[in-house]
Amino acid sequence: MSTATEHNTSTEHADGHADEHHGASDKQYIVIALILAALTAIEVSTYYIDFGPLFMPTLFVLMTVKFIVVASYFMHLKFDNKLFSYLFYTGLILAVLVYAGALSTFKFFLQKG
Amino acid sequence: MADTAISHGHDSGHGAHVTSTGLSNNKMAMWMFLGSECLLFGGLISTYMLYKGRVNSGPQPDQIFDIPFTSVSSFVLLMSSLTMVLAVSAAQRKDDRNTNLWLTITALLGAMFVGGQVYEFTAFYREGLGFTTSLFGSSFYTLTGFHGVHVSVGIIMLMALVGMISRNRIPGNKAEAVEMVGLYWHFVDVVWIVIFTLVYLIPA
Amino acid sequence: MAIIERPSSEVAVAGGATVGVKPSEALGVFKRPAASTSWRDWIVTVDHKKLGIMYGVAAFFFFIVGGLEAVLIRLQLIAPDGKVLNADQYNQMFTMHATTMVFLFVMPMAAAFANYFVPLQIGARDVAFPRINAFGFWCFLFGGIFLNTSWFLGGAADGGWFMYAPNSSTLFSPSHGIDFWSMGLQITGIASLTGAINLIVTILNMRAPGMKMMRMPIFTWMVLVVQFLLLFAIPVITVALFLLTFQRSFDATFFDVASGADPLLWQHLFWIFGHPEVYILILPSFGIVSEILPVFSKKPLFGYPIVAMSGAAIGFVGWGVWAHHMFASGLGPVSVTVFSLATMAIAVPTGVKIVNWVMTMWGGKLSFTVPMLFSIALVVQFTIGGLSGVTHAVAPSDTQQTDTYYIVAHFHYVLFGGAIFGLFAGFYYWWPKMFRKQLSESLGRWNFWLMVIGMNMTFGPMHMLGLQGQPRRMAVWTEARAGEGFFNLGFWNRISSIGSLVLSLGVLLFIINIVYTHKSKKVAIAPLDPWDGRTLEWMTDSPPKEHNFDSIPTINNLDEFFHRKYAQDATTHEITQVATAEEVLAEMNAHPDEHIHMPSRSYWPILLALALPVIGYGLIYNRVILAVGVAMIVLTMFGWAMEPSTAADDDFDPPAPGDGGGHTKELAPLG
Amino acid sequence: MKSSRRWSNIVKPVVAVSSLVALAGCAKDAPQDTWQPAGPNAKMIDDLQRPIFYIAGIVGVIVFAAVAWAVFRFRDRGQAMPEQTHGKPALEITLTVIPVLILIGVGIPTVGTIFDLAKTDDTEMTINVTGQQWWWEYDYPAVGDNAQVYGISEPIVTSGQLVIPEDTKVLLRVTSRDVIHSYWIPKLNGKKDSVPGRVHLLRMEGSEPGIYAGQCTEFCGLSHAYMRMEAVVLSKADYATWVANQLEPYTSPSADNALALEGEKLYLQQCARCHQVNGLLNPDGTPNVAAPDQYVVSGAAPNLTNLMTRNTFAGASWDLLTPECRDDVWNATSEEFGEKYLAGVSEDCLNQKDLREWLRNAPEKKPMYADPTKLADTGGKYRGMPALGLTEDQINALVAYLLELK
Ligand code: HEA
Ligand code: HEA
Ligand code: HEC
Ligand code: CUA
Ligand SMILES: [Cu+2]
Repeated sequence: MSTATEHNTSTEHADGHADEHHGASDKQYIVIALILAALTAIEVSTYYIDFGPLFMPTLFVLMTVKFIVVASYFMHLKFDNKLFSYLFYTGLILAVLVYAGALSTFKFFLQKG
Repeated sequence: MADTAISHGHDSGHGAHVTSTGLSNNKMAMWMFLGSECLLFGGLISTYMLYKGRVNSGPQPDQIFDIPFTSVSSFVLLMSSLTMVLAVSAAQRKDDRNTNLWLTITALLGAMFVGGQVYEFTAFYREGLGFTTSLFGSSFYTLTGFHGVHVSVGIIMLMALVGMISRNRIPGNKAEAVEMVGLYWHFVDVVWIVIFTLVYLIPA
Repeated sequence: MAIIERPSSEVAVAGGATVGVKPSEALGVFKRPAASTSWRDWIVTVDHKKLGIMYGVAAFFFFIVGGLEAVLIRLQLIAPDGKVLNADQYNQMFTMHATTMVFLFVMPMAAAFANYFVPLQIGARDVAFPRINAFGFWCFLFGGIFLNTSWFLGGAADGGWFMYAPNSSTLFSPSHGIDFWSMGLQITGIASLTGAINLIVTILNMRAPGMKMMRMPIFTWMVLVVQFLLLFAIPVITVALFLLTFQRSFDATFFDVASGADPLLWQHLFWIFGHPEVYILILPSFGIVSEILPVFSKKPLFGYPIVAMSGAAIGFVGWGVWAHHMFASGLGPVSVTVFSLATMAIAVPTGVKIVNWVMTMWGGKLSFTVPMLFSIALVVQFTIGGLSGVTHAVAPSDTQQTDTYYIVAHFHYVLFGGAIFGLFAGFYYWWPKMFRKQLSESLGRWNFWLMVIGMNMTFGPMHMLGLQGQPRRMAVWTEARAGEGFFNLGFWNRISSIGSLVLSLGVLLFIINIVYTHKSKKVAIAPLDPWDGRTLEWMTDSPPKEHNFDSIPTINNLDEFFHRKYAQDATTHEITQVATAEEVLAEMNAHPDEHIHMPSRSYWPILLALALPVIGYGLIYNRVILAVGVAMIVLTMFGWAMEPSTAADDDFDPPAPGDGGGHTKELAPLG
Repeated sequence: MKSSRRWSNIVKPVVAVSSLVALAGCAKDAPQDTWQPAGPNAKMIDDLQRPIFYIAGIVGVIVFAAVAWAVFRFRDRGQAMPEQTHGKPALEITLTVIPVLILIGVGIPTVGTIFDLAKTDDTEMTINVTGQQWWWEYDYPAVGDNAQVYGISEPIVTSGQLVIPEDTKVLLRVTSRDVIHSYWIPKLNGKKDSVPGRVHLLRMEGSEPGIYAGQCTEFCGLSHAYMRMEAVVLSKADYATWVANQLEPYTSPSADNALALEGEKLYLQQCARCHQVNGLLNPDGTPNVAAPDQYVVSGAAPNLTNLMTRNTFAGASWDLLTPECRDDVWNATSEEFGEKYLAGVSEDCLNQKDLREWLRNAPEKKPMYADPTKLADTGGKYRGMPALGLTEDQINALVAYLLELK
């Protein structure tokens, strides 16, 4: 018997299959959409109002928040099996790291600063 | 892109009952495809970021972008995500009529976005930014063009879905088919969220 | 879902609602193709085993092509100022040699094994998306053919396999070769990407009951890692190839320095893909030898979880080292330092594997069959290549080595001594499973020794050539720079060229072995379990039935098959055989699953794939052809979408009487 | 059983190969040997790589020995079924930690060397190096120490051979006019790519007068194999002579050398549109400036002002010296080298054969995209030197003229 190898991994045998209807209710979706719309409005306002040194950080934070909200709620990542999140965010994080690394060799981030 | 259309929908049906993880094959495949797309768009965005300031001839980014216009079309695309999720939700309630309604609206919003992009491209072209004008031109059109093609493929998928739902031609789990297209659609939206910020709002 | 794996699946009911589809009515243009034994079945098949064999045959064909190109290279270099090829031909030759070997041989050959054996190893009946699987194969084949037609249409690509910009732009390479190259690779890339998604879903989702991740055979593990690498690496090269195609076909400016472009962009994109790619090439072979060494040592793989995790670690760290191909490109010392250290780090998980293989043999009961010989040779030869890799990782010393034959030596040791030896080990090991006959061991020994000697003769001297300063990609070398005495470049170039002929002879013997084995009446049918295997693929017929297993086994152990054959005495701890393979199989087959539906054949995969090269030719030559290609895509996608993946129940013929399957519903020819 | 003997067969060549690799450092007479540094930069690399090769060799031998022993000791001799062990964590961890330690030991000096090699603040001389399909151009700018210390009062432009003073920290500013090339003189330093649109810095320093071979090592198209170069290290005194000679004003061939005078005329008609000879005057008395037509990609050809002071041509692919004269220079002791090199190419020593072949039909000698029949492919653009359809008489005159360019 090979007990040494009987590990379980997190992807293993998630309980059965979830309820057909998962995720939020339609009303909640609308609220989320309104929040997204508001965030977009702030983003666009940076074009009209001078945010000074906060300009870039604001935009990056808003972008990230919008991204995650859409992925978590509209794309159900928050309600679905974690495996889906792992698959998707692995790709995303890998992309960010790898391309940021490549750009930094062009002194890309230094030019700016 | 060919694979997008294939991996949604039709090799579908009965997986959910029997898979080792209890998860649907189709959905897993779609998520992996989207993870992979992150590296595709990442590459295009990085190319653009590297090159946006390199303009030997023709207009600079900030001379040409029409932020109010693009904000509106970004907003349209964002709202199409809402209608899409409402379609999924209707499909999960097995409410074909509303599913189709929301899908159609989503497709229309998407078409508006693409229309806006076509208008934007022609406007830029008239202002002197051709595909070969400068590095900014090549990388801008390539990035936004790729995204536009993704949206267009999404519209085709939505319309096919509407047709197939109304004729009851979807083999297997209908809600899952809708959800699958939805995932793709939201992803395209999410990519635009990034593009809108990095390309349009942050000037060169 | 493509196949109905469990007895009780109902076609007509899904998601609780009755779906009013009668699949046979939903067909597009074509009548669903019927099963037959003729060649037509190979065109329309979606069976993972058939596709595996097709991948293998096509890939091996390309191996011969790439090998003949290599032999021409070596003939050119056998003497100074070679006259066999002119500079132009030579440049095409090494570009296509590498492209063919990497993209049209090693990758698809690994796909062949993965296709054939992963479902068997995890106890599945097919892959998750059989039609997409078929589509992937046809993309690979047509992409490869498309790429090679450039030879006859004005010359093949001539920019080297990493095709550095701006030398790849139209001005510097006016023939269409590079257009063929970039679009051909784009098409084979589709094969890899769809294959990756398909295999990952298969491995995660379609394991037999009880087959936990940590009970999966190590080959399956390595395939899983490789598919993740492909999943994330292919889009990167896709971007690069798109930029290149747009540059060449539509005058985009991405690599146009006059417009301010930075040629290093291409290098980054290529190597962000390219370095994971080299692990894509090696890990399947690592998986294969990790199967073979235990079998012929009669011991389980030493440190199974560590071998699996080190594979994953290699896959992960492999993403952070790409710029070690660019140490001389002018990155600046900080970047060079980072990538140099990251590269060294990769030696650790790789070393773990070497150690575990040696420890697997340690204390075992070794029998030196041909697959075992190839596996042991891999351990030795790969180590040489890996250690020279570490000497490149030391960035300052790499600035002396890069673009010399020392690098050529490194990567042929890891590629030939690693990837190819692993694949050959796999050929010999799994041949009886796939084709019922065991390849001749005595011919195999000749095959093996000629390849080992040939490979060391060919690539060993390249270490010296490189350290003596012979650069790579040189159509000619000159006596003036050859030096004298023992390290004379002429002498070692000659040895290397002769070695390549020995190597060819070795490969030729493999082909002879195949012909001999299958033509000679003296070679008997192989026993069911010729090697005393340990994993699931041996727990079924040879070759397996279309549905792989009459009943899906329940898995209780790593090396399940071994545990069904052997038992350990509780007191003496002695291990004895308690059942033969035949008995195990008979017991399984005694209770076959009922009502097995296999995915149905389809025309659409091949038709859709056929549209891609048409688009390629269209982009190169003529917009009308392009339009035809696009129309083909649209129509075939429509047809595909309208065709359900599994034919309806009534499309199946009743079970053929007397078919061994008993009341198992074998897939029968249908209308 | 025979198998153990078979196994020692595989180990032997492997050990042989790896020890030969190590031995390669002792080679003689290989002009591009990477293990024979002749300057501090190359020495730095060599000091780093030698121990690392030995470490790699030792690790290799240990692995091979372990495999050989396992193969010999545990072959099937009818022993009982081995115990089905799955691993020994302690052993595994040890065997993981050891490589980590080795690599840390390798990594630390590596980092140090990377930064040492990248140092530029103590530069004593700067030379611009431009790669072009398929030859190198050197431009010695008349600025800073170049002018003040080394007497380069006017820019010197040459090709093929880089000439630098002994024990001087020379900084090459490497770039390219077309595709990527790579500058590499193995005995003086590692390589550095020459990338269009970028300037890369590469240190050169030679400790002993002599001539050091190198080759372009980034694949750069058709004639990549014919893109070679040399670095010539001269003692400081000889260097001053070299500089003075390069700066000497141009004089037309003397009147008694009618052939050369005819050659000068021909040169003005045929060659001067691409090649520059500083100080050469047009028939109307204006200075001649080479200005290649729009169809020449990257638009430059080697400056021929002092052609006969270098002893190779066309991307250092052919000698300007006959074999005997060449050996005389190349094999000279470091004391005699300067004098012999500075003698340049005399009429007796001129390698007539290759030079004439070059003038007769350059693209046939060196593959170049300069064949008019293929021009359609490149939209009329060509690179390299075209075949000019010269008669033998014209070639005689041109050779006589070129011999005057010292
Ligand atoms: C199968 C493919 C494969 C594999 C597995 C590897 C593995 C490695 N490679 Fe290689 N490589 C290539 C294929 C591969 N390579 C190709 C094709 C190129 C050239 C591309 C081109 O230019 O055309 C290349 C080029 C290449 C370069 C660029 C050289 C140049 O162009 O200048 C470098 C530089 O760092 C490098 C490093 C490494 C390292 C450190 C490993 C490591 O993974 C090796 C690790 C293994 C070991 C080290 C041996 C076993 C370990 C032990 C026994 C433990 C103890 C060891 C120590 C303590 C050192 N490789
Ligand atoms: C998996 C990958 C792989 C494989 C298997 C090989 C296999 C071989 N390679 Fe290759 N090679 C590369 C990948 C590979 N190579 C890459 C990536 C490059 C870099 C290219 C670049 O710089 O862009 C390269 C470059 C390369 C060069 C350097 C070219 C240059 O820089 O100028 C050389 C030179 O000797 C060479 C030789 C060989 C030889 C002799 C074989 C042999 O092993 C081939 C043996 C196989 C056969 C010979 C086929 C068998 C044929 C028959 C059975 C038919 C009967 C035979 C006869 C009638 C002769 N290869
Ligand atoms: C259209 C341009 C062109 C014309 C006209 C031309 N050349 Fe050249 N020549 C070149 C180029 C480009 C090279 C460099 C080729 C190489 O090495 O790849 C070259 C190289 C040479 C060299 C070698 C120089 C060195 O330093 O390596 C000589 C000598 C030479 N040419 C002589 C002549 C003579 C004499 C003529 C006239 C009869 C002539 N060339 C006309 C373009 C030209
Ligand atoms: Cu220039 Cu190679
Ligand atoms: Cu690498």
